[in-house]
Amino acid sequence: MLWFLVAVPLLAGGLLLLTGRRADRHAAPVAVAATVVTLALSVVAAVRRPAVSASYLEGVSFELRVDGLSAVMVVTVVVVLLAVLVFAAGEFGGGSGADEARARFFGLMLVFAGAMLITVTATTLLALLMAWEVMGAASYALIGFWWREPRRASSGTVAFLTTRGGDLGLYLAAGAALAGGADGLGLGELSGLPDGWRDVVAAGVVLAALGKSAQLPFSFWLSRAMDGPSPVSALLHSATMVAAGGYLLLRLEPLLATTPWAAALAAWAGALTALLLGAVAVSQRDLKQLLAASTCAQVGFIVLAAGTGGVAAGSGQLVAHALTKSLLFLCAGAWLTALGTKSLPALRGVARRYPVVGVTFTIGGVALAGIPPLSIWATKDHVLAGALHESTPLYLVSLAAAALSAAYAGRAVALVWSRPATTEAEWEPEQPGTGRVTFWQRAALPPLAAGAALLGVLAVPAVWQGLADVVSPAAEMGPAWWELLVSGAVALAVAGAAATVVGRGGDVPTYRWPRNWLGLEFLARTLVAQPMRATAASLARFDDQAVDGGVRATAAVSTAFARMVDARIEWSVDGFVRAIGRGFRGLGRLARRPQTGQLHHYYAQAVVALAALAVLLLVLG
Amino acid sequence: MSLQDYLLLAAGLFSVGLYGALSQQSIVMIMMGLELMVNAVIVGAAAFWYFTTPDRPDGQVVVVLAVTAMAIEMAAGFAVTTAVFRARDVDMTDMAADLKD
Amino acid sequence: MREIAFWVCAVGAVGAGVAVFRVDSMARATFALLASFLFAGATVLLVDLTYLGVLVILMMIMEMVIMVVFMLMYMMNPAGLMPMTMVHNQKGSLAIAIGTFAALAAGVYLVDWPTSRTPRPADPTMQLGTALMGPNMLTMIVLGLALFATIIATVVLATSRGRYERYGHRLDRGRPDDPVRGGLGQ
Amino acid sequence: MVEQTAWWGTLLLPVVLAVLALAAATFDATLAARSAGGDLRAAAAAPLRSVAGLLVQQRRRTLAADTLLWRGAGIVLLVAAVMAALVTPLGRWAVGDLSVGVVWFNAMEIVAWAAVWLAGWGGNSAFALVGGYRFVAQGLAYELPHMFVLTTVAIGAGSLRVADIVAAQQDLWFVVWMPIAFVVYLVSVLAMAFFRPFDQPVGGDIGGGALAELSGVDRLVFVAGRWVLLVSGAAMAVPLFLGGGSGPLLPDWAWSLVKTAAVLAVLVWAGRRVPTVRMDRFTEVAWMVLIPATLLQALFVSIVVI
Repeated sequence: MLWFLVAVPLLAGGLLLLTGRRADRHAAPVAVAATVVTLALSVVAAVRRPAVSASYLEGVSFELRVDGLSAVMVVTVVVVLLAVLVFAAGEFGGGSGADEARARFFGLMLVFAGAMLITVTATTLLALLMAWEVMGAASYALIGFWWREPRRASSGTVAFLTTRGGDLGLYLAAGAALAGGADGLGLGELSGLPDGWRDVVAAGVVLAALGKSAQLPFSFWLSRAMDGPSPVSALLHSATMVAAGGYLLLRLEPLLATTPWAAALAAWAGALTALLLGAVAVSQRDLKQLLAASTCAQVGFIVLAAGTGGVAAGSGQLVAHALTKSLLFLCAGAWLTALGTKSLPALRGVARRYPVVGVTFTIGGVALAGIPPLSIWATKDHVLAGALHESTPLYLVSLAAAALSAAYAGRAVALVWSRPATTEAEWEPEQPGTGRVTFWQRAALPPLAAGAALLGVLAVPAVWQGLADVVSPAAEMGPAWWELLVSGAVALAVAGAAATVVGRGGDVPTYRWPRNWLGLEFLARTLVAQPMRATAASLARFDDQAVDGGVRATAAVSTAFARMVDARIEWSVDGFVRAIGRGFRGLGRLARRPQTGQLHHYYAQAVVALAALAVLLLVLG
Repeated sequence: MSLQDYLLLAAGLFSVGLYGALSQQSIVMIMMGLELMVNAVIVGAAAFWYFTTPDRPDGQVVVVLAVTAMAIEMAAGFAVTTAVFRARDVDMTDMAADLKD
Repeated sequence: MREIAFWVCAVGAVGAGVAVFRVDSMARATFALLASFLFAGATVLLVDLTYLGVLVILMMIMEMVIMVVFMLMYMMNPAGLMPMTMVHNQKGSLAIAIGTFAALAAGVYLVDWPTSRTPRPADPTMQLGTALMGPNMLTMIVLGLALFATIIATVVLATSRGRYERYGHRLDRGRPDDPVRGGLGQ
Repeated sequence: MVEQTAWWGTLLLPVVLAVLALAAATFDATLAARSAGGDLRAAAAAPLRSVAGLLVQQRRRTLAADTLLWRGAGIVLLVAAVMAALVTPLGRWAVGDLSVGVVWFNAMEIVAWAAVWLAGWGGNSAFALVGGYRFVAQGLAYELPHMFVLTTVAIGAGSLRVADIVAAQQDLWFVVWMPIAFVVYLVSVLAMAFFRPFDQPVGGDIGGGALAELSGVDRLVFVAGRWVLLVSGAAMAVPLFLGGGSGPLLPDWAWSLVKTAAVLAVLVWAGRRVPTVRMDRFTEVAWMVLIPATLLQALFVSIVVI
């Protein structure tokens, strides 16, 4: 059954990709139908908890299993996928979407989601690696979906290369696990490795997770990833891709627990990402960029939770964030298609024109801000409680990050409701807008909004305990009542302040450094890419001159030697060969003589030969 | 009437057939010679069955085999003859020496 | 009684076999061959193989009647109205044939042939049938397949009119264009 | 149940066959006379008169005839026709109850192929040779269905021995559950004896076909052979399909004779009623209709037997 769960999206996606443009007309219904089937399967899987395995190499097997954590993840992934695909069907179903390569789009989305499903159910590093790779490749293709525009194609490349850089960590971890003797490369075995190997594995895993989750210092790829279609952003940056890094850390929490420095590294990386990228988000002038930065920040909380041992807290945050963020991205995408812009100043007052989108966006924004009683307020406080239990500085940084998230969320919500301060003539649409939001685009939003809002029940301790029991056997520190109050109050206050500033027609002050995503991409280019290129160039020079010279010299010597052999030795050899040839030609002439073409000659020969054979048999016998 | 007698008969038939197959020019006549040889096989197989292994069916099966081989030989031979004749109007093996060299 | 019958058949078979290559008329040659087969079939009958003997007789008559048709089609002097020989390498053939016969005959009398004391089956036909439908089923299957392949191959080889001639170059003719129409109106 | 007759049976058999053949020929002539509106009494005597006439007629000679084969043809045909009846039981007596009686019967019929062709060939006459070829072509058409019919009967009885086949019909005649086989058998008997409507080999359109140049005693022997062949075929239908000599009141041999006469009468009558069938047309019918039909019949019988 688990095979079906992962096979349905993979096969349906593969089929759509293989069929190509001929399948465009039916791509959306097929994809949605496949997703519905997958959803049903995932619910069954979440209840029945199946496990499958197929042997791959001696001692290394491809194993999938649905346990508590993956049960939650599987359902979340498929739910978000369904919503996103329904939205995408609405976006591409209109007149403007008719000439898009829909089969390719939906095919890639399904393949991507299938890989994510394998990722969350994998119990061996082998299965994880395979899915991880497919996910990376699919994300590249999705971000660069409009590959005719060079910037979008290069965005795909940037995202791919950056995450690949992090992925190397996973290969490192796999190698170390193999060397350390993890039985069958099982994920559960990693925490029991001997000291040295375990450290390497932990370092690799943390590296891979940070890369995939766009944590510092890899965050910039998420900014470039915004060049993909909005549904892609909604899927990649909520329940999949970036969540995969957080999920990996949550899954390997025992490994982190036995490797304290890695846990601390993850916790601080998460907290700092949440803080700094929160600042980045506040400074953005583009709605999708704002949401992207906020994604980094929110996923930072998940990583922080993993670093502080809060598996339940992290997964709660993951689910809540997945619903919220996919909702927000879809709203942004709806406005982008309708108005042709995602620039925040241009979006002033847009919620009034599109009330359904506006209301759901508001619900998402309020949830994102961490305002009670919505979902992220509840989950984030569990994360914060873990941080406080770990160390006070960590808690303070996290609290500041939470305040910043309230600030950018409040700003965004206030902006879309505020009166348009400027006339429409002042801003240029990035692309021609359709001026309307289709039914299917709208249809995808309310369920997500409901989910984002209703998950606030996790604040009730009993409900929370239910989730915790499902995902993690270990008991965790819950937030004290005052912590809930403090964070709620901070969020309300900051968000209110931001909203007030915006509502008066102004905007929060922004700075260039955070607006450019802390210059991370520039740093990566100068510090990593350029030295790499320089090294490669010098190596190429070395190759040309030293290695190639040697080869060329060898060739010259060989040629000279061959010429000498040709002149002196070959002549005699040739004569010998020719003599053999003459001999065989003579034999051939002899052999041809019986071949007269006369049937009776053949018969006579056959009789004589048979008689000779008979005589031979008699003599021998 | 003994095994030797039968085998002598078979040898005679075989030799006559062999002479025909070797000496005749016409494809059809050659086939007659071949059939005589197969006929010798039939007689020989029947005799062996009767005189040496009557408890086993193998001798009879060989006879069936030989009869079938004869039928197939004749059908295939005539078909080839027809094809050759139609293609180049000859019926003598001497003139259909494509296998030369 | 059997002894006499055998020797009559044996002499008849070999004599008729020799006659095949001695007579001028193709019809006579064919029927001489048929006579040879009938005599040989009779010797098979003499060793209790009733079914096989009758089968050989039956098949050989059919074969020879068909053969004679081809003989007349392809021989330039079917009726033997003017004596002519169409032989080559006669001396060599004769030498090989006589040599073979000598060798075989020597073998026949020199080899110490085994004899059997086992009782003969009451019904050899039943023995053959059970063998062909049981342990030797493979033989039967192979024979059937070979015959089937022969049917197809010979028709393909011998016919000059394929389905394109019959049904047109696009195979779109409703009824085949045959020189002689069959009984089913096709 | 069926037993071998003593040596005199061998002498009796030709006599019985001859009487039946003569009766059939007389019946045929009577039918012809009636349809032509002629004198019935004269017609009834016609066969005997023509026998006498042929006996005294001088032989016609043709240029470069192959006399050996030509004369041989008639004799072979007559002998084979009588030999075919060797295994046919008359009531409880059969001249030779071979263990492979059905195959023997079949082999003897096949001799007709050679005989008719020889008759056509021997006279060195074009029309006669055409007639011989026609019969070979017709033989290719009727022989396979005929063989399948015989096979079907043998399957039904589980034996090739005619006595066993008769015994197997103790309860139910084969004609009841093998009707297709029976009809095909009768058709093939007509074709085998190149009797109307399958008389193209001796058709009037080629001046009498294989019979064209035959005269005198040779013609008498050949024609007699043809009639005896028809009688043999009809007689064999009785043990194969009609339960042999079984029947109430009358003795076995009488029942056999009655049934044979009835089959013979039906054949002769049917031959008069149906227009001549050209062998090229009959070939297609035989291969496309009769062979599949007999194969299905054989399949049905096999299933029933199993």
